[in-house]
Amino acid sequence: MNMAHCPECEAEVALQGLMVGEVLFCPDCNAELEVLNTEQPEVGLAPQVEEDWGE
Amino acid sequence: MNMAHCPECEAEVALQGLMVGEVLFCPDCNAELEVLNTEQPEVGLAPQVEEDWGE
Amino acid sequence: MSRLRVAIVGGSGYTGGELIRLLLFHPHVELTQIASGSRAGHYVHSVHPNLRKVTALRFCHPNDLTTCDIVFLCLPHGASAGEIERYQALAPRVIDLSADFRLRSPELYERWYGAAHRAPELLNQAIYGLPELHRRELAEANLVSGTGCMATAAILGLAPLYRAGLVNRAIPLVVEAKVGSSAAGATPGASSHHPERSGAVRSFQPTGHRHSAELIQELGELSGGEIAQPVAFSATAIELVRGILITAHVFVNEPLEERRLWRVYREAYQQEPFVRIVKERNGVYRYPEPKILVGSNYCDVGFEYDAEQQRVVVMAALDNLMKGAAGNAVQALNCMFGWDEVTGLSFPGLHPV
Amino acid sequence: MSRLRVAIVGGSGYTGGELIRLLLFHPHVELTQIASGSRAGHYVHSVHPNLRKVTALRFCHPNDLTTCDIVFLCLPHGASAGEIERYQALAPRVIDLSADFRLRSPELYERWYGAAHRAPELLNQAIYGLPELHRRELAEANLVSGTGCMATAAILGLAPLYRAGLVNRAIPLVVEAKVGSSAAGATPGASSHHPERSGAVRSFQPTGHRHSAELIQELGELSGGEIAQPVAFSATAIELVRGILITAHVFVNEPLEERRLWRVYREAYQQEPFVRIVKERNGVYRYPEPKILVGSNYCDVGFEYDAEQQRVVVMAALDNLMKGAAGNAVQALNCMFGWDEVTGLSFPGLHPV
Amino acid sequence: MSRLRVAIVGGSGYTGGELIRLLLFHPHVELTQIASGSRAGHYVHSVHPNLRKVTALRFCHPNDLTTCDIVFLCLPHGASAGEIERYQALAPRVIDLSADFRLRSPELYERWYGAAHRAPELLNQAIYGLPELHRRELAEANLVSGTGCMATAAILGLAPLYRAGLVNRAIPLVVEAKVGSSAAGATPGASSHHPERSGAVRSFQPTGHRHSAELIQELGELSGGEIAQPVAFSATAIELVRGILITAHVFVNEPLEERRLWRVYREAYQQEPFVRIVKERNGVYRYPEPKILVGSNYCDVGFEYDAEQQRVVVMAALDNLMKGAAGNAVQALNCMFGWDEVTGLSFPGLHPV
Amino acid sequence: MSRLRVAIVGGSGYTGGELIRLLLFHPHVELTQIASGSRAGHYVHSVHPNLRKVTALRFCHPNDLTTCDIVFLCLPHGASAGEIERYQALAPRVIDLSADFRLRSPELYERWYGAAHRAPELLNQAIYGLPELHRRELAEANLVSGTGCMATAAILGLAPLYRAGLVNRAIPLVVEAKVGSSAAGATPGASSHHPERSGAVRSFQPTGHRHSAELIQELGELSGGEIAQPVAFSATAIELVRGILITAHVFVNEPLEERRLWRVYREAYQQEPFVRIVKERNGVYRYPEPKILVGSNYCDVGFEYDAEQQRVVVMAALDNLMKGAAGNAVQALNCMFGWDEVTGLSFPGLHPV
Ligand SMILES: NC(=O)c1ccc[n+]([C@@H]2O[C@H](COP(=O)([O-])OP(=O)(O)OC[C@H]3O[C@@H](n4cnc5c(N)ncnc54)[C@H](OP(=O)(O)O)[C@@H]3O)[C@@H](O)[C@H]2O)c1
Ligand SMILES: NC(=O)c1ccc[n+]([C@@H]2O[C@H](COP(=O)([O-])OP(=O)(O)OC[C@H]3O[C@@H](n4cnc5c(N)ncnc54)[C@H](OP(=O)(O)O)[C@@H]3O)[C@@H](O)[C@H]2O)c1
Ligand SMILES: NC(=O)c1ccc[n+]([C@@H]2O[C@H](COP(=O)([O-])OP(=O)(O)OC[C@H]3O[C@@H](n4cnc5c(N)ncnc54)[C@H](OP(=O)(O)O)[C@@H]3O)[C@@H](O)[C@H]2O)c1
Ligand SMILES: NC(=O)c1ccc[n+]([C@@H]2O[C@H](COP(=O)([O-])OP(=O)(O)OC[C@H]3O[C@@H](n4cnc5c(N)ncnc54)[C@H](OP(=O)(O)O)[C@@H]3O)[C@@H](O)[C@H]2O)c1
Ligand SMILES: [Zn+2]
Ligand SMILES: [Zn+2]
Repeated sequence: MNMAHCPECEAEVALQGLMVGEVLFCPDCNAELEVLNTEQPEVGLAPQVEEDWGE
Repeated sequence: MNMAHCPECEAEVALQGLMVGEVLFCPDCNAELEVLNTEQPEVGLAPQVEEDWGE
Repeated sequence: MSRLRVAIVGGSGYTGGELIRLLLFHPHVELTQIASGSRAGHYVHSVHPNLRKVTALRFCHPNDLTTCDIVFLCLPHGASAGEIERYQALAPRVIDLSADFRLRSPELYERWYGAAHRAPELLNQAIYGLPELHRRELAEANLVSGTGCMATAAILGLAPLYRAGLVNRAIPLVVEAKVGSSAAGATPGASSHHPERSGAVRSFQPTGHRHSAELIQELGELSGGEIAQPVAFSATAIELVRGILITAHVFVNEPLEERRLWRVYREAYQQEPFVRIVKERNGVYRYPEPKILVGSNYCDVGFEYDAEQQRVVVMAALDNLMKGAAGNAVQALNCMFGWDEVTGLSFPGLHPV
Repeated sequence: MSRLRVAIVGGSGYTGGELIRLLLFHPHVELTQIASGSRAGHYVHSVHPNLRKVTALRFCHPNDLTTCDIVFLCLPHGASAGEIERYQALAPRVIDLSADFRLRSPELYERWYGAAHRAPELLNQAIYGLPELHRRELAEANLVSGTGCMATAAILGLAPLYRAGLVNRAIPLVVEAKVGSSAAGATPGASSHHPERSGAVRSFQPTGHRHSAELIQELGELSGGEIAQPVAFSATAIELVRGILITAHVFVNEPLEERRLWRVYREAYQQEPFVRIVKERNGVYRYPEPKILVGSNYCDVGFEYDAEQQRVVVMAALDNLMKGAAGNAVQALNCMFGWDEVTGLSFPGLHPV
Repeated sequence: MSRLRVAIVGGSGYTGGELIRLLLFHPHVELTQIASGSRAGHYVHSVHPNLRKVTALRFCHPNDLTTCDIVFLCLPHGASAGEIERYQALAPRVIDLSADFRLRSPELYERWYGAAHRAPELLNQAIYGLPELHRRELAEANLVSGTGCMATAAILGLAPLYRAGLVNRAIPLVVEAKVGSSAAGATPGASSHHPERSGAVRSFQPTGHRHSAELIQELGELSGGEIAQPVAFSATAIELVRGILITAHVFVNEPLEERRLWRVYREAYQQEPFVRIVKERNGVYRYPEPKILVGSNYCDVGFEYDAEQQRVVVMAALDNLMKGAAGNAVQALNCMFGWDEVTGLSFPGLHPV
Repeated sequence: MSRLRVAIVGGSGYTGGELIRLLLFHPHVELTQIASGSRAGHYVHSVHPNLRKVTALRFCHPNDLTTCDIVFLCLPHGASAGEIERYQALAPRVIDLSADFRLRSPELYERWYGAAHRAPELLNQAIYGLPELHRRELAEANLVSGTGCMATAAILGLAPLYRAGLVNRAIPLVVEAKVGSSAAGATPGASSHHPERSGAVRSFQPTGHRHSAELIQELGELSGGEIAQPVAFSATAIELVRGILITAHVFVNEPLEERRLWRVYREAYQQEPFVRIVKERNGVYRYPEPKILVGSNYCDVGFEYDAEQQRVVVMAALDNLMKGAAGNAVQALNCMFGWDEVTGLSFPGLHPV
């Protein structure tokens, strides 16, 4: 299984079909993730501007 | 079948188990009905105060 | 029986989201593709949070769609007709929820939508997807059109009177629609900003509302040709997310009794699984109301007669995303494939809510 | 000038509470007595919590009222007429917000209210207290009637067209009112229970609504006698506490241009302090809406013309407790005493709200 | 397998109505009797209008109930315990949604409810019917208690932290609940009159709220005995019909990372069919909200960590009539009879709504 | 006395619009300039429709502002400090409603707002414009800061307890705010789209809310230095346009009686024109609620004591655009110029609404 863990929430994230540098989302915490390694499955948080969320 | 018709909306109203003078409700228009006859199934509108319904 | 593979285009919108919800629980289909241009790659539940833990599907890009058995289009009007060839190439059956294929006449379309139709040759193949009126045609159809949410309420409310020939055609037909905010779709704007929209009672289309065209077409057909009277249709946006109530004033051409109307409506709708006659002498809910229909596929219809004026006030209520859009589309789907018409549509609505 | 001493009967209700709020800030009157049968002895702010720290007045019992300069009656219909002698004995001037003295004809009253009037001899002394139509008569009046909240909106919206003789009397007039919950007064019941009433779109009087009678009387008068067409008035209760919008469909007897309508409405209302014409081509608030009128005495009026059908859609909005009741009564009071008509009524409404 | 015959007492109320809706679609039960003292003889749909055309059942009088397999009690607190013998004689299994059998200790009951319990001998037979905590005991139970709607949200939100031993017991636990109007039941009154209740943000129980007792009991048990800290529970009624959000502030006894909390919550709820962890970095719905849960049986749980203060803010949302009452009771029923726990509870909630 | 000439910058926003409404009726000022970058040239009533027929003013561009006696800044935070020199050059007195000049310490600012302050040298000249705490300093001030809407409620609710030295500083202070949609300003977005925002109970800042900083500063000052306990402030957006309720849990350092609390609060607020103590044993409105404060400048404060836990629950309510922003700014203006503090602020709020 080509599984990495989300650095934010540790959810399992499937990497099949993705290449290093591609972007995906965490199914649990919706963090934007970047594939860092597919051999030793690893993802990092994609650089993200903190959305202003109002109020 | 022991069926009468609602005088308000003509819905079929089942009278089984009821006696003359008993009250029931029309399944379609919710009129309060009184059993008038069970041999020749017949119901009439029960005397009703018009509810004030607001606004 | 193996499940039909279904794709939804426009899945990030409101009718698309509702369709996803329904089809995920439909026993005869498998929802395999959900397209969104703006949210491709994202989980469906990131847009439709009710579906968290219900599905792990992600949006694909509309350009990445592959062939399947049936495609639902949940796009802004104009967008379906513009690419209908492409969508028809994806699947043998297409159900389009937009307004693009509702009218049978290109002239009528151009008059109400202000632009020439982009696929006029398909207009007379497309079926107006209201099962109560076109059930049989749906069984054969390859291109089915969804129905306008307010039009659906008005047509279902008025059809029995027109079919029975009771309407005085010398007098205009007035239909006033009250409608919630979800009917305007998922795109934010100044007028949908909560502090501005909340508590609104806002006339957004006092004259010339496009749903008039559907009324004119469908009621006309029931009357054997054309509806001869002016149709005055106005719509008011009120504080509500889901729901429509239409109130119509119809003058009849002979004195009646209410029982006659009961008979006319009962004949039309007694066998219909999703139309209910609501007309009670007591209680809080005496006439149709959209409140209790949230999430359900019912259209509730009621009437009251004014003997002095020979006038019938007709009321009809529904959930615009259900019987007014996605629910009705699933009902049409059931008709197309000969499945029990209520399949996947049994949620009865809530009380209180 | 010394202040007039004013009493309010029915001060624990909604129109009564609104009058208290207004009169406490009115520079020419002193509010000396506020009667309530059920709350006698209690502080006014125990019922109307907005008035805490504003007034230390307490309710008295209606039977304990003493003479003063003017009495406002804020009672259920029937209750004013039943005791009108007693109230007229308390003060030389009476303003009655109920429906008891709105109609000039006892027959008309009996037909719409289903019971003989209890003081028919007073009906032709009473003035229908709408300053825009009866300003001059108010200056002389000793018995003034408040106006129906929905009727006020409809009459102000339609009066210019009737006065100008534009209306095609062969075609019925359809008026659909949308109305908030405060219009039904302060008494709780099954249908006003929050879980049932919240989010409602409830037809509560599809035919035979009593406010029709006021329309028929007032618009008839403007048309030189009688309004010859059927008046189809229906009312729908929506999610809203304060506010009314009426939407009316009027067919005119000759082709027009919108500019003509602008002229007709401008002529009628340019000088009116509390009627505004709202008809914008841009922006969020293009037509009248009650939302921004909460607490204000405005009636906003707008229109749109359908050239093809020779039809005008008229919209009119107001706050039912203000221009639809207490605010209008204060405006009438100002007319009766020759004060500047806007005295005590300057609150402009809020945005957003 | 033949269907179990089920009776509901208190079927004219809100939790009763919701149970009817659920059980009518439950494949393993047949709803045979629905009792109401005030509406006996009336059709169920005359009170619960969503059920028109769904069931033709009528209410019977509570005194006319006959024996069956299981009885649900949906009565005001006090009414169940007072007649529990009679109800237990009707069926071998009883599920009581009121507060009467939630606390195991008669002393605790008396302290919070201000009266001696009327069937104290049954208290330690009754199971607190929250499947997430008492799933196994439910399989054996003959008397099952429903759970408090706000208590359910608070307990499910906080249980993982207490079970993991993370809570600093030297610091009070503060829980603030926001709740809709249906939580107060179907009886109208002055404070539920729509013009008064609409738009309210009303503190109705700043101190001494009875749901505290359930928290103390259940969280205490998870902590191996007793919850040692003061529990400060306050509740605010807001503009909403269905729904609860609780916000709790918990101080932890060691520095953490959010990932640790993720692990704790995931361990607790990953396998739970009706608890979802909601904590998103983007989008509109980042934390639990009751809006999208209307009609569903989910309890959504989320958290945020304040490193500086060693504080966790816990949020939990549910529909008070579903996971907070009837839905949870059906889930408990499924546990009692060994059925798939989600049977009859698959409606996922709506978006938008 | 000639009227002061006033300019508003940010007049197309919500606090700006409210200020316009208030200042148009203020007897001592003349509103001469209203700036908006996006709406320059448009009539004020095209954005704030309540002001139609009230003013014929048009927006000017911020760059076209000319000198006057006083300038109000109603800008997003950051925008005031960035151009404060320019604004101070326009008028000798500036009132800034943003968060830019609320904190006296540049370090505190940077910590909570995540960026260095752009005019740190002005921070100790600026007065925190809450008249109840800084009335005397306002009389001398040239730069006055508006106050955070939730902070205002929390500070006014809690100040008496801190000033009286009753608070147990060993226990965290928990403050939960419930807030309406207008608090987020006039810019539309995905989360303010009506179908998404309507009926929301949305945690938007569970930890780290910036208003905490104001609480810490102001309550600290009242406590002679620094507030020694953790401040746990969370905010929940609810279905409401205008209004805030805060609920705070305060543990006290000795056993009390409620009478003691009555004395403490009465002493603090009896003479205050805009703070009312609300704590009733009967009726519908027993504690502070924002509903009846819409449009008014009151902050209502109430409390309840839990003897067993030595805990006070404090509730405080206000209209975020009034006492939480524009109304409070006008009150501060009145203080600055020695006018009667209630000038222009007499609107008492509505009931029902
Ligand atoms: N809302 C109702 O109550 C209702 C009722 C009956 C019928 N309808 C009709 O149903 C249709 C959809 O309405 P809605 O309310 O669901 O609208 P919506 O919420 O605005 O959603 C429209 C969807 O279409 C996608 N889209 C936009 N332009 C597109 C294009 N050129 N090609 C492909 N996809 C495109 C958008 O997603 P991406 O940008 O992510 O691709 C969006 O998800 C409309 O035609 C409407 O008239 C709506
Ligand atoms: N609400 C509106 O929007 C509106 C608009 C225009 C006109 N109106 C008319 O104004 C009148 C008052 O309406 P409302 O909404 O204020 O009603 P409400 O809230 O129900 O108040 C009616 C008041 O009348 C008192 N009352 C009842 N019976 C009485 C009697 N026999 N003698 C003396 N007092 C009696 C009641 O107080 P106690 O029991 O404490 O005495 C109560 O305070 C009605 O006639 C209504 O049609 C209302
Ligand atoms: N509402 C919620 O969100 C919620 C959530 C969790 C738990 N609960 C609990 O569930 C129970 C029911 O709540 P609810 O909201 O459904 O209340 P409800 O709407 O007020 O209904 C209560 C029902 O009980 C019946 N009833 C009253 N007194 C009775 C008696 N002495 N014997 C038999 N029947 C009687 C009433 O009907 P008739 O008068 O027609 O007999 C009514 O149908 C309460 O104990 C409540 O605490 C409620
Ligand atoms: N809303 C509340 O309840 C509340 C309460 C207390 C304090 N506040 C504070 O008051 C301030 C204003 O809030 P609001 O709710 O009124 O905001 P808003 O509705 O968003 O309005 C902000 C206004 O500022 C203008 N603006 C934006 N950027 C600008 C710039 N760089 N230079 C000049 N003008 C600019 C905008 O108008 P144009 O684009 O047309 O120029 C807009 O009219 C904020 O700092 C807020 O924190 C708000
Ligand atoms: Zn993650
Ligand atoms: Zn009938």
